[in-house]
Amino acid sequence: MIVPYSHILALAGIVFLLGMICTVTRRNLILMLLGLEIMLNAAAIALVGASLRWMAMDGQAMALFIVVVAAGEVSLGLALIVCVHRSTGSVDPALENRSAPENPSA
Amino acid sequence: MTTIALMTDANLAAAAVSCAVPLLAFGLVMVATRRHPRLSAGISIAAVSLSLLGAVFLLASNWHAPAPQVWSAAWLVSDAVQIPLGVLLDPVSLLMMTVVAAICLLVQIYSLGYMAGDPGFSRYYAFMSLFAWAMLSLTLSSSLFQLYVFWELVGLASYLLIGFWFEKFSASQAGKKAFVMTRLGDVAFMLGLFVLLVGAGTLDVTAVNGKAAAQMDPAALTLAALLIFGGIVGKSAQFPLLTWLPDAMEGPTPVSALLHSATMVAAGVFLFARLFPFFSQSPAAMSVFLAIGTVSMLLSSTMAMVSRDIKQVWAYSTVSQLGFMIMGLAAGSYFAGVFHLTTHAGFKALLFLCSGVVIHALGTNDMFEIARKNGRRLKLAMVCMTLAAAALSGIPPLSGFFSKESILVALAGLDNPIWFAAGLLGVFLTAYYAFRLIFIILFPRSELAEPEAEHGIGTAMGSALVILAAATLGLGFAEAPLARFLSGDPAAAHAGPHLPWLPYAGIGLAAGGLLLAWFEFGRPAADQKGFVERVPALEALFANRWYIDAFYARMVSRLVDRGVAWLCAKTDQRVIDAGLDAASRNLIRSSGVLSTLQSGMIQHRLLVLFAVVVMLGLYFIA
Amino acid sequence: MTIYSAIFYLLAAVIVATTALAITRRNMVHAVVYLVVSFFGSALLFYLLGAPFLAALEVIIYAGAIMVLFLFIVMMLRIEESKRQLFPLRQWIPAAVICVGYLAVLAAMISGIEADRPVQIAVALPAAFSVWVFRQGWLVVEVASMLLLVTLVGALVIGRPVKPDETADK
Amino acid sequence: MPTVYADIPILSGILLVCLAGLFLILATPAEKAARIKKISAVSSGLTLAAAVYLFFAYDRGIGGMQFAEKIPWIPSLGISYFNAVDGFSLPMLLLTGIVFFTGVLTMWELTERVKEFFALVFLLVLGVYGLFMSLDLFFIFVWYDVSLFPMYLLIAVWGSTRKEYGAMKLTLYLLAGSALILPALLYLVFVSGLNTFDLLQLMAPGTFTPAQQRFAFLLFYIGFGILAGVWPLHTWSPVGHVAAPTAVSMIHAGVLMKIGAFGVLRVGIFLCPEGWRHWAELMALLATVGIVYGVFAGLRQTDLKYVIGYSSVSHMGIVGLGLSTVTVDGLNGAVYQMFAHGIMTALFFSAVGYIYDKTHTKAIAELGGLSRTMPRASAYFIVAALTGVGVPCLASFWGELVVFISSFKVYPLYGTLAVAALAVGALFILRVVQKTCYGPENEKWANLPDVSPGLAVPRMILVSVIVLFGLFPSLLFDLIRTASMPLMAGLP
Repeated sequence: MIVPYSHILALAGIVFLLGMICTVTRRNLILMLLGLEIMLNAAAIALVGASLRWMAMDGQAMALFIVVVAAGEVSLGLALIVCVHRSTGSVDPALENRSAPENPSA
Repeated sequence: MTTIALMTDANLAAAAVSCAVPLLAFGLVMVATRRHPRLSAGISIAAVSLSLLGAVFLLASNWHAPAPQVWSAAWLVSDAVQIPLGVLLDPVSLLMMTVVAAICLLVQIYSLGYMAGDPGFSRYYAFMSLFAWAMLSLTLSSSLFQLYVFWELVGLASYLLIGFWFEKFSASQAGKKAFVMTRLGDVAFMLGLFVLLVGAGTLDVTAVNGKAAAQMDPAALTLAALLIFGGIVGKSAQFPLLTWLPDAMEGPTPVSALLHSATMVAAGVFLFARLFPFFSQSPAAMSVFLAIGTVSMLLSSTMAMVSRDIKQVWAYSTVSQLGFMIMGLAAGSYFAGVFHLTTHAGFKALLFLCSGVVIHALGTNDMFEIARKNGRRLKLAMVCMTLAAAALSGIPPLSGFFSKESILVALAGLDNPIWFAAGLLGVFLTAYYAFRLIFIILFPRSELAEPEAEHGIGTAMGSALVILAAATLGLGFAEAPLARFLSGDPAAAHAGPHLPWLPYAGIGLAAGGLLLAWFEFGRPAADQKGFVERVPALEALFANRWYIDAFYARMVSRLVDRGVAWLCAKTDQRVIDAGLDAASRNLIRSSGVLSTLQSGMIQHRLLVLFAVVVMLGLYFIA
Repeated sequence: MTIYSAIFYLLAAVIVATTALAITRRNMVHAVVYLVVSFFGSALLFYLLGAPFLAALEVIIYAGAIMVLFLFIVMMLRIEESKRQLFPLRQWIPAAVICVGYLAVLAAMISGIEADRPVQIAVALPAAFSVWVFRQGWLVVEVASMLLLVTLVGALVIGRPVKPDETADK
Repeated sequence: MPTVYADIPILSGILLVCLAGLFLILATPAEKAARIKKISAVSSGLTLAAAVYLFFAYDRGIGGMQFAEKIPWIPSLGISYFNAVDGFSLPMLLLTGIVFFTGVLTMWELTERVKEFFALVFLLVLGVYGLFMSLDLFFIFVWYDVSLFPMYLLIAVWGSTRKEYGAMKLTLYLLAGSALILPALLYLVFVSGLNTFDLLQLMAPGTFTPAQQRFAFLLFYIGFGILAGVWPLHTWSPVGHVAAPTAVSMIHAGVLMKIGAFGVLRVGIFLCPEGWRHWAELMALLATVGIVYGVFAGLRQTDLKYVIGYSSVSHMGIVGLGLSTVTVDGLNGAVYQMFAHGIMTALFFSAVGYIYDKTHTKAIAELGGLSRTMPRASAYFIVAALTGVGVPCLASFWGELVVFISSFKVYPLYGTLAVAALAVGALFILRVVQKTCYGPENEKWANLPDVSPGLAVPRMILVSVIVLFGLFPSLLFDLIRTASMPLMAGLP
């Protein structure tokens, strides 16, 4: 007897929302990636909860793979950010705010 | 069926051959013999001689068979529209055909001398053949569409011949003017044919002259008659489309002779005669024709009174004589109109050919200049010209007298005396301006008479003059037989009230005109200044052709060029094209607005992505 | 309300609070540290929800490896703090609109499922879980390992030192 | 209407010859320009010969679709390769053959990128031939687009006077047209429920409701009408004519514009007779405006090719007027006029193209006195001008006359206006003739050569065709009638 599944889902939803806000509003590539992680984590919470709710292990397995994908994604993403920072000196997602734009104004 | 008829029927065969041979000559000259001028002339003259032979044969064999003979075959069959190609042999077409072939032959022979050495000699003969073909076929056409086809071809041939010396701006201008002005009339003609076709259901000449038209709605009939008359106005240079004809003298003089006597302008009057029964079913239209003929006759006579250009005087006189013919026809005398057309063809061709001799010899068109260069030494030409001028004025016993008199009789028969009075005035004016020209040349005032250069008239030119002069002398006496041939009744020549004094009135007025001309130009003490020229305003009015030309020029430039055409061209550029260009520019700009969505900013894309996901969620929940 | 549910709400509060704090920090080091706390909370939550293996993984990989990697990069790049507005208005307003829609969807989903029945306590023992994963999802495991390999290669290629002539090309 | 299948696939043969010519040209090295020209001349001559053969071998007594070939292609969608000719398409095939052959000969002196030029021309003509003979809606659309796209390159690369602008404008307009045609085609195919693109099956009476026909016909009329230069969608055509090189102008004005009118006839009228009847009044109005407008706008032009471009707008208006009468006569006249106008403009452009090649100007004011320096070139120009003016016994007179008569019966006002435009038309064309060909000899052009006998061949062919069909119009009318009478008789 823990809590209704809906509460777990609500928690996951709110965390996902926070991650989403972070991703779309923070003008910093690293923080965007962070937001992405938050969202993935929220998905993992929802899956684990569902796994318990229906007493099946598929949800946990899915969460396991989310962790795997998150690890890979973060390592690649950070590598790209480093690369971008190296060539432009900025981690702003907007092109025009970078110091050496390759394509001025779309 | 028709091919069999062609083989068996001598009349049809003769008619077909007469018509087709000049076309063959045209094609042959254009394609094969352009480099051989003499050969070209030979082909052309041979062809037209053959046509004349055929015409004479037909005339002789049908002299006593006035019942019309018709053959026709399909030229074009669409569905409701069917255009036959046929031959209609009746007195008027036979007479006209003979006249046309004869004048064409004479003019072509004459041209041998006149055009000798011209760089376009072959082309000239080719066009002459084209002209002969078109005009001969026109006279024999059995349906009005066919007639229209050749009518247009006559216009084409005269366009080519008037503009024959195309290096001269005025020549090409005159050719264009002739074509466009007659085209204007032809538009009316074509519409008239359409109205007739819709109303009567047929355009066969005999049917239109017969019952078909009688069943038409009278209003439609009058409309059709007026519109078709529009074509006649254009072709025969009647008021208000009369100004192209005086300009048309820019062509070689033999062309003018052909144009003014038997072909181009005669086609109009021929059409009137051809459709005479049809026209006479609409009295309203006939009275309009009468008025137009009268106005044209008087206007052009006044113009001729002040012109200094010898060819121009004869050109005006042509307009005036055509007006006279139309008056005669519109007054109801079929014979009078056709008879005057025939005699006029003879003496007008003679006048032009004589003028051609003079112009060719002295190199000028100005009558005072000709007088100064001793134009009167060209004896044969001057004798013939005086003879023809007398015929033109209606001096007995020359041909013009008889035909004019029969028209006057017809006019006298009308209720309203004003037409008769106008006719008499016309007779007076004609005699005046014709002899003004003759006297000016015969009695030069200038002391600067230059030594006369020797100019022999070649036999080619001379023989044509002599033959035509003979015709001028003799044709008048053929009145009775012609009347019998044309209308089957010798008395038709005088279809009007019997007025014994009438010939004397005509002669008297002609003599009066002649005397006035003598008084002002001929007698030794005269200062060669006409009574019109003493009133500068009047002279200016006449010399400028009553400003009709100026009016047209202004209309064309103001209304057409700078008006409608300007409007259309500008609409095209500024409205339609610019509108579409602007639309595409705006499209590009608005796509620029949309393209800000594609800023390359990843967060914007994510926003859109999330928005879409959320909307999908809302959609599936709702 | 059992003790388990009390723990759940406590953990939930911690997770939401620290996450919210994390995403609003100007200093990225702070943000990362707050997120580490949030992930620890998540790990405990997993444990509560009967996934001890995932809880361990969450601590080791998420809180440990990933966040340390973040920290490492943040420190390496030495990005100065942005002086600008934390949430630019142009992005914030549409984001807010989307949030409203999102919350509506969320509320509908929560009320839609059979919400009243609380979840039971159960545990997926690591051994049993692993056996299950390798039985049922061996192919996915292989794909995941392949993915990690590709990621490794990709990271190596991206991170390789740039030669001077290549920069000239750019 | 009976459909007679062919023993020997002559129609496919024409397409194959075009294709073979195309590949032969592509396989020939670009340096061997003379060989490329010979290949082009021979293959285009072969297609012309085939078209002439078809013209005379077509059994006018039977009528209907003949020389048909049908091979199912995508049976599940009802698409088949279906070619046949009838009284409407045969004149068009003949026209294409003549203009194609003469166009190739006209470009004999081309030196710039010969290989690409002829290859593109072959591709263009392949589409045109295909469209005229195809009876499958899918193929009609495909051929339509095949014929459009080489146009852009031909004008943009080999053209003159604002060529990129002209090419782009033309392409955009025509693609806009095809964007209207495709939905209309698909709409009809789907609402029919027959699952076929076969025109003959779809045209069976009762397949479509009147409302559907009205809708689809309007789209077809606008879509194909753009190509036919229907006012006010005509502005691409003068610009395109001016920009295009000679042979392309010839094919463009001579054949491509006919595709538009032919499309309205073959697709619009065949499939949607009710729509045709419903929109006829509008068609007549637009056509009359086009006729009158074309001559007046032409009066103000200073560029030789613009003049011809506007005269084309006017003459194509006559075609439109003929189609709008909904009578056999109107159809006959319109198809005849399509043929005659095609030959006439081809001659026009070949004469103007020669003049432009030698004098390097198309400005009317700068020309003059050409009859003295190049009598042959100006003779061709004058013949074309006279044909355009509508002189009898030259081909286009008959088409005009029949259209005028039929339109006068149905729409007296429009008929009158169209006839009246003739006079202005004469004025504007003859004015151009006067200013370019007549007048004193111009020293600037005194040393320019006249058309050489070799280059005279294509022009002489065109002149003789004009005269032949001018003297014997029934050659063509008898043929067209075999198609138009059953079509009108089949109307409800």
